Amino acid sequence: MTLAFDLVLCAMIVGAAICAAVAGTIFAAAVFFIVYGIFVSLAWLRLDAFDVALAEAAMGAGLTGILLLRALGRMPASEDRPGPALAPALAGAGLALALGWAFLALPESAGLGPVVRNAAPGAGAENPVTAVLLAFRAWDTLLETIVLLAALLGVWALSRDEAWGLPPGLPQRVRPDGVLAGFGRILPPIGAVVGVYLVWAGTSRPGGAFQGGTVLAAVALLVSMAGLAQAPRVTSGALRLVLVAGPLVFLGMAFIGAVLSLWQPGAAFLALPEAHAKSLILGIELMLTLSIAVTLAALVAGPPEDRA
Amino acid sequence: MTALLPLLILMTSAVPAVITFFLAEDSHRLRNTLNLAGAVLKLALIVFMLREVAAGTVYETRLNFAPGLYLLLRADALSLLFLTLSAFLWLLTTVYAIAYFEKEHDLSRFFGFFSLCVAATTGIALSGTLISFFIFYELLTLSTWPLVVHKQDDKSLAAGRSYLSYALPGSAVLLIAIIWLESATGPLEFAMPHPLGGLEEASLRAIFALFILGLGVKAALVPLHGWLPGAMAAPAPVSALLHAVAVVKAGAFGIVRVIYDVFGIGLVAQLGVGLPLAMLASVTIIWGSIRALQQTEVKKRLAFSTVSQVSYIILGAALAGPYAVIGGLVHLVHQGLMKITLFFCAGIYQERAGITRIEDLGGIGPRMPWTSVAFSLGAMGMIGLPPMAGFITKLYLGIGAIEAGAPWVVAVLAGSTLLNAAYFLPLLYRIWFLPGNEDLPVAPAPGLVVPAAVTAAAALGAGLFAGAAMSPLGWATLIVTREYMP
Amino acid sequence: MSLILPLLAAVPLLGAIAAVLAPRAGKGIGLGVAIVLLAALAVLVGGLNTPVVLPLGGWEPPLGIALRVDGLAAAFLGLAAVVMTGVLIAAPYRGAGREAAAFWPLALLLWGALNAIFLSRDLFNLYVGLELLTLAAVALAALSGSAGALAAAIRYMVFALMGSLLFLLGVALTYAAHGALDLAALPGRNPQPTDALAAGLMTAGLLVKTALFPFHAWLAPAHSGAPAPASAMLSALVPKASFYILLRLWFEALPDLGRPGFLWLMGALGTAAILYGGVMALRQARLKLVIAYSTVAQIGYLFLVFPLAGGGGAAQPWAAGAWTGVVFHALAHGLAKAAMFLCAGLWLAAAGNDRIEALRGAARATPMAVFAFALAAISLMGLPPSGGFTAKYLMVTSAFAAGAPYWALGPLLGGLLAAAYLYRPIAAAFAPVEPELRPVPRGQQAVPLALALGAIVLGLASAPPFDLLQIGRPEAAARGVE
Amino acid sequence: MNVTVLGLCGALLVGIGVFAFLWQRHLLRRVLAFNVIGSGIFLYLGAAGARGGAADPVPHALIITGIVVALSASALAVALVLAHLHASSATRLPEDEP
Amino acid sequence: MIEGPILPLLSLVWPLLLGVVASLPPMQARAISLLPLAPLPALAAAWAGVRGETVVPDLLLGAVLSAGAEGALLFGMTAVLWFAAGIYALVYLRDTRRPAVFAGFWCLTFAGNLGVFVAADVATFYVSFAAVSLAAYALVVADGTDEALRAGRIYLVLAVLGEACLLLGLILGAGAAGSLSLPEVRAALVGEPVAAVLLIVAFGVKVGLVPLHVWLPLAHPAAPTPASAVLSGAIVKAGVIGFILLVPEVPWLVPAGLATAFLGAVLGLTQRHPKAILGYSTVSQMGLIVALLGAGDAGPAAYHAMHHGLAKGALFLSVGLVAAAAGRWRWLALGTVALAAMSVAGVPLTGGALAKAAGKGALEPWAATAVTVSGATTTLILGWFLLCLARQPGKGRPSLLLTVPTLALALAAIVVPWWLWQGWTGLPADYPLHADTVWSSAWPVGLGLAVLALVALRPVSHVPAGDIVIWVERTVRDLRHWFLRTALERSGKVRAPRPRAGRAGVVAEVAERRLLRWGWSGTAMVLAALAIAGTLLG
Repeated sequence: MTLAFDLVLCAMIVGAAICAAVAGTIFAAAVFFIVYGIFVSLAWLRLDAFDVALAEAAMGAGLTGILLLRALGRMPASEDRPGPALAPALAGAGLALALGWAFLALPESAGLGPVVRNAAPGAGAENPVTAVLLAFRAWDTLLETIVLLAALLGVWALSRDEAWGLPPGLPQRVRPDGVLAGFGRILPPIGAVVGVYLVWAGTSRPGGAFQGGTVLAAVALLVSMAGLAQAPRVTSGALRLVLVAGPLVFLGMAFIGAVLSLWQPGAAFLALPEAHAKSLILGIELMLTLSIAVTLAALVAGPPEDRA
Repeated sequence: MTALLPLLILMTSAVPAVITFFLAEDSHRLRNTLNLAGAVLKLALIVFMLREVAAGTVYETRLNFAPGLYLLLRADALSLLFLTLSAFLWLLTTVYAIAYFEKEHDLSRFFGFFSLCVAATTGIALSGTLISFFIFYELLTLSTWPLVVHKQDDKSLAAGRSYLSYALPGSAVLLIAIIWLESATGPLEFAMPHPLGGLEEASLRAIFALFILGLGVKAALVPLHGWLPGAMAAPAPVSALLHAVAVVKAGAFGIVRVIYDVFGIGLVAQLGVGLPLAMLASVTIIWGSIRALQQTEVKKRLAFSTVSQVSYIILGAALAGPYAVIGGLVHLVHQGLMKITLFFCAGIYQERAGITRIEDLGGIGPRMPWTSVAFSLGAMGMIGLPPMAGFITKLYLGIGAIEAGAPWVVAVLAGSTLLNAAYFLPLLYRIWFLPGNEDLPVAPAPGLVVPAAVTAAAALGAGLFAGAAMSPLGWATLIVTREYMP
Repeated sequence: MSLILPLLAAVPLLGAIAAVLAPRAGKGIGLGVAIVLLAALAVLVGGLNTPVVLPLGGWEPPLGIALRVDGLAAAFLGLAAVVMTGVLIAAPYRGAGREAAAFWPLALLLWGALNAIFLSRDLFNLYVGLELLTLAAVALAALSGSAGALAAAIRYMVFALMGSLLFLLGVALTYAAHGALDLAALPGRNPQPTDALAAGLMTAGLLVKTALFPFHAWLAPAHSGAPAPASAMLSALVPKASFYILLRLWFEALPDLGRPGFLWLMGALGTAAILYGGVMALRQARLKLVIAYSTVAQIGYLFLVFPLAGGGGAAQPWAAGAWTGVVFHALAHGLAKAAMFLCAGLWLAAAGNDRIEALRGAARATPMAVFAFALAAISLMGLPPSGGFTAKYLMVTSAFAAGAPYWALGPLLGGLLAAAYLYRPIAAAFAPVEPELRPVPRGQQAVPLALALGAIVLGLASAPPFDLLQIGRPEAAARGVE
Repeated sequence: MNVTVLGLCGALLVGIGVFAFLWQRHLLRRVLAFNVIGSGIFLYLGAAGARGGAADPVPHALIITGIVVALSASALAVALVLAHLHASSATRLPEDEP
Repeated sequence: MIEGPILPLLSLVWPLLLGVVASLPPMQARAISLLPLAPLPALAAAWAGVRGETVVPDLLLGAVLSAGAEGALLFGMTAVLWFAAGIYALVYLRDTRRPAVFAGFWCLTFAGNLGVFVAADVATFYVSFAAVSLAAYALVVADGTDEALRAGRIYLVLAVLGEACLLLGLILGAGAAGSLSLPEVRAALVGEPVAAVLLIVAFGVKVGLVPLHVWLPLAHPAAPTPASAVLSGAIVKAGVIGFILLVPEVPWLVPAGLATAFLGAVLGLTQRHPKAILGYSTVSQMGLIVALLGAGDAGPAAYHAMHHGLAKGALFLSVGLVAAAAGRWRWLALGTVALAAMSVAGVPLTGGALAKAAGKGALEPWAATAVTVSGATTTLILGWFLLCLARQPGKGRPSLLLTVPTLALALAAIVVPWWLWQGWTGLPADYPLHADTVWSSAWPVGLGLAVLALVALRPVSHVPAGDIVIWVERTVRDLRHWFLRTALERSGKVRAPRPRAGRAGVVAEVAERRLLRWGWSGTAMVLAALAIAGTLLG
């Protein structure tokens, strides 16, 4: 029975993907892309990967979709004739066939599942994914947040000189009593609760800094779109402090570990002391969530612009 | 102490070079004293070493780069021959250049590269392995380019371009040859004889051909001599240095090293590559002279005469007889002395009397007696008239040729003597016997005339007292008896 | 020693964060980071005699990520440190304007990414490092904001993202097949047919990021469009990182996977790149394009390591092997190319445009810069006494020792082509016309001169770096990949 | 069995993504195609990880990191496309103009 | 440092020193006064008899100076002749154009002239020979007139040709002998026909064998009188010693010599200028000597050369003397000229007769008669010379310094052969007095005088001096003109900077534009990935 469901699901995913790829207008492509994102989240649920499903839905479908739609709004509607199709088709088909053959030829390997599961409690987080993210492969996560920061710096650098100093994104003009303003007042509190819960639950049940951060970013975007609050200026110290708070704390803890390791054999760079690993992970996750939320919001808002 | 002497000698010209680069333009006196001091110190060290090496001691300095790539500076008899020549002439050329330039622009740059160029020549002379030879060989190309384009006018830039477009491919070919050879035999030192058994004869011949091609560019063998006449656009001290001391000699010296210290005469004979090289050298001798005959400018004619004269050295090296080798080696010094005299005088004529074309040489003799006497001595030496040094070379080469069973070489020698006479005597004839316009302003500075006179006297002395032990001929005989014909 | 690796990995990132917080003090922070890292490297190189491994967070590799420093890593870290120090000193950005606020943090992030890649032993971590590097590089390339620079940045991003995706696909396949991401664990795997596809994907991805010949189209517009300090970093360091990963992949992780056909293909593409880059550089009228295409050519040299590494080289006791020669070339090229781009930047600022004709008379106006450019050119041409020559010598020796002299053709012809296309700017600088360049302070000219002298000293004093590179050198580098 | 279906679906997605990425000239469509390839690879990796019975958390962590990285790259790409649009009023790279 | 007697070396070095002193600024004006001092050590050496071997290891390639009998004889004669000419020049060249230059070259030539006779090794011989032949050029062009320059040019070309042949010959000889000493080289040359021919050409130029004689009748008149005296008297003898020291017996030299003798005389008749006639007479006399040398008896040849040197020197000096004498003094001058002329012609009881008699001994009969007949032709040409000389105008009173050397030389020419007769010919002392010798020398003189009378009435048509050289000059000039026109100096055309990488550049440009498009590069990327995977699968 579940096989039939999987087959239908895959058909839906592939169909959406094909529509997104070859849709006539870009708007249709964007809409199909968001639908495709939702279906992929469903697929992750089928694979019991709840954290990933959350991430895919929030970031894959949500934020990327907003990005594309926001950019579409600024684009002239120019009909678009793509290039010759033969070579790309050849390349795509070849790669798909090779990967399909490889998938079937893969050997049975348990991967690192069992190893991680029995080491996770020691690392201070029951949810193995969070344990991997924040303990075993903490260096990846740290670099990941730095990547976010780099992207943001790149985006801000693309503003025009005369627009430098203004708040990120386009100034919004919205009717105070409109539907958007209404939503702007109702949804944020719910979003905030959901976001904080996600982060809190992350240590033991699916959730975590990134998923929570994305929800909070959505809340922030909604508030600024609704014109309820004015985003701080790009050059403001407070905004920048919040932006770098997560990685800064993370690196700070890492360094303390490194310094301690000089005379304490147990400690090491990026290692959280055994005793209160759980509270430290939670603290780092909260700070990370804060930074990720603000960074993602600023990323989607785009570089500061002085006029429509 | 013995390990440091070669390095010390190299430093006496390298250190002033580096310091001069950073001197301010107008600190003429400091710059001049620095360079002169370097030159004198170097000459003193060499004289000391001459005595020591004659007595048999050998100096070595070894600097390690990557394994298989190490710099070996080794002062044996042959290197001292070239070293003494370059040091002695560097001192004189520096004096000449100081007087020649007086107050011109970019002098720090000039003297910097000038000393660097001589440092490179010293390195070439002292190098004990093929790779260290190559490193200094390249350094020479790089340090002479700025000298050739010193005037920065279009002619010298074009000369610089043609110089590089010959020199760089040449050095690439040389690198291939060195590595191809060393890939079979391991690092090659000039001192120890090593059987080149690793490679079969065909590739050994190919390697020898590549060596000759690579070194032939600087030795101005016929097809590769195109850059030399163009390099006349450079100022006189540079063309004097280039032609008589550094660049051209490096090529010839390299060929001598390859034939005697890398391949060894036995192998060269066995491979049968000696004769074609001798033929190529002979063709160069004749062709150079013929082209010289056709030139209408003084310096161009001297340039082509260099092309032909350098091939005497190669001819001597290619003919394996003891007399021929001595003749070839001693011509390294003789040609240096005579040719630098001619260039000094050509420089004086050009700079102080505005004479560049041969027609304008009329009647300059009486008006610039000392320069013209030096020029005449140099020219007579070139023709090979006794008692100048040139005669000794021709005699030895001739006798060597007969011993080596190549009588046609004697015909080449005679032909080139006649051609030399044909393109030098008209010059002397104009200088001494034709009336020139008297009103031409003529102001020879002592700083220019003295070096020319000294080198002319040296050339005369080298010829007259050739029998002496410490004369170039004596030293060349020492080299041959000690190293090549034990 | 356990404090050095964290310092190397984290300090540039901390510096970037500080630069974001205090944009006005960007240069100060940058120089501070440079001093700390140079000191750390001095201590590291001084004390390094066996590779040092630091499991991050205390978790041993299959679970956690390990950082490791051996001779190769130390050399590349050193190169990055020297070039970045030079670039940070030479960068003219002041105050908190758009460009200044972005340049300093992005430059430090780029440095952090480089150090992360040179230290990391984990495939996925290398992927994240590459992504950080690419984003920082694209942002820097687009910094000037001109239409050309933006188009070049987009094209660079499209190429680079495709490269990253292919690399990620390869990593995914490797993990799926062997459940291990650590480079040290991979040689012990039991070989699977899927490894060929995984290696092919990873290699193709890295080829694009290294801008090897058929995939180099993005490099020239991006490097010439970027501001001078940025293009110095882009050209000297960024391609080296992905090549470094290739070296790790093929000489440590999967040495047994190499096949003659693959090695020959790499060598052929490398030689083609040398010739193609040289010819294109000859045709350019703008100095920065000449230098950019010179990078395309010089990168070709690096890929000769595949056909040459090992081969018969090990048979000759004194043959250092192509592996060390190629690394020497990467180091020498890094220093020389950074010096060249900084000089180009100086002249662009002084003359208003970077056409080669604008250089006429530069020898008199900016003597030190011309001298620096000439020294760098000497290293690129592979003439003694430069590092480029040592590299060329080692490579050509290996080619002959391996009984495959045709591989020596690339470096030798490359040297001549380099002489041809670098002669024009130098000759223009010596042209007799009165320079219309605005005078450039000697202080600014000192940085490129220092970097160029570095390239020359690498040749003169090539014994210490040579010995450094032997520490922890993968023995596959001597035996050859098959 | 269903894991294999999802795995092959991931492979297919990568194929479609690559086809669109190479075929499309409009820069936004290329960003979209890039995201499709990304999600395809993650699905492929996730499915491979899930083959051995209990879900293996390591791929999940990698995929989350991958998604974040893909998002930041897309954000920068979109910002670049908009800046390019503003600077040279074109939605395509100059070499792709017809 | 120097082994053996010092005098020969000193006699060579002393003139060189004088030459240097003459060129120093203070002495320049009075340089001519140094000329007579130059030969003093040489005279002393000649008087003491040049014996023994001096070796100077450091000089040239280990210079060895030792003179054979003939060398010593000619050495003495040269010293005497240069001394006389030196004194003569004191007056004659007082107001010459550039005294310092002339004196310098005069001493250099003299040193070379002496060196040739005493050299015993290849290097010294060649150095001296070059010095004597090339430095003499400056003497020839001393007057600086146009025909002097033309004569000088021709002299130089032939001298250089001679030098080159000599160098070649010496090299071949030294190579064959494996050493540098002259006797060994001469021994080795026997088996070397090529070297022998080269040496004959080299010395033939100096001696004036027929085809190579063209410079002599041009150079001698052009040179100032003392210079032409030494030129004809001593410098030409360098060729003779060269034949003696190096050239082995070559039978065909005898006819060649005789031909030169007769031709020289006949051509002499075509001249009007007394010095030109004397030049031809020298050519003819040298021909005789070469004939003697060809027959292999060096002694009589040297003996004859010594006599000819003195006599010809006197004749040339007398030309200057006659020009500077009028009235009574003129007859005295003409008297001395006649005296010298008779000796050369071989009038019985004169030195000339003795020389001829000594020579005839070794020749085959037909050659001997030819020699005697040559007496007639010599008388003829010398008679014609006297006639032309008499027509020359003369004025003023000749100073003592002019007449004494000329007279001394003339007397020496007559007396010295008598004095040396015993040592050189081995014939009985009274042999010259025998009737048949007297007769054999008398009838040719008579015949000569008879023919002279005939010629005096209808002189032979005038041929410009140097005869065939005019034709040679013209062809050389055309050749040079053609040579320069075709190979006009190809001015190093500045190559336009190479078109940028030519065809390869165009191909690369097209490829670049194609690769820039993402469609192509992207596909290439994916296909490359698959291709690499393919290569690895194998």
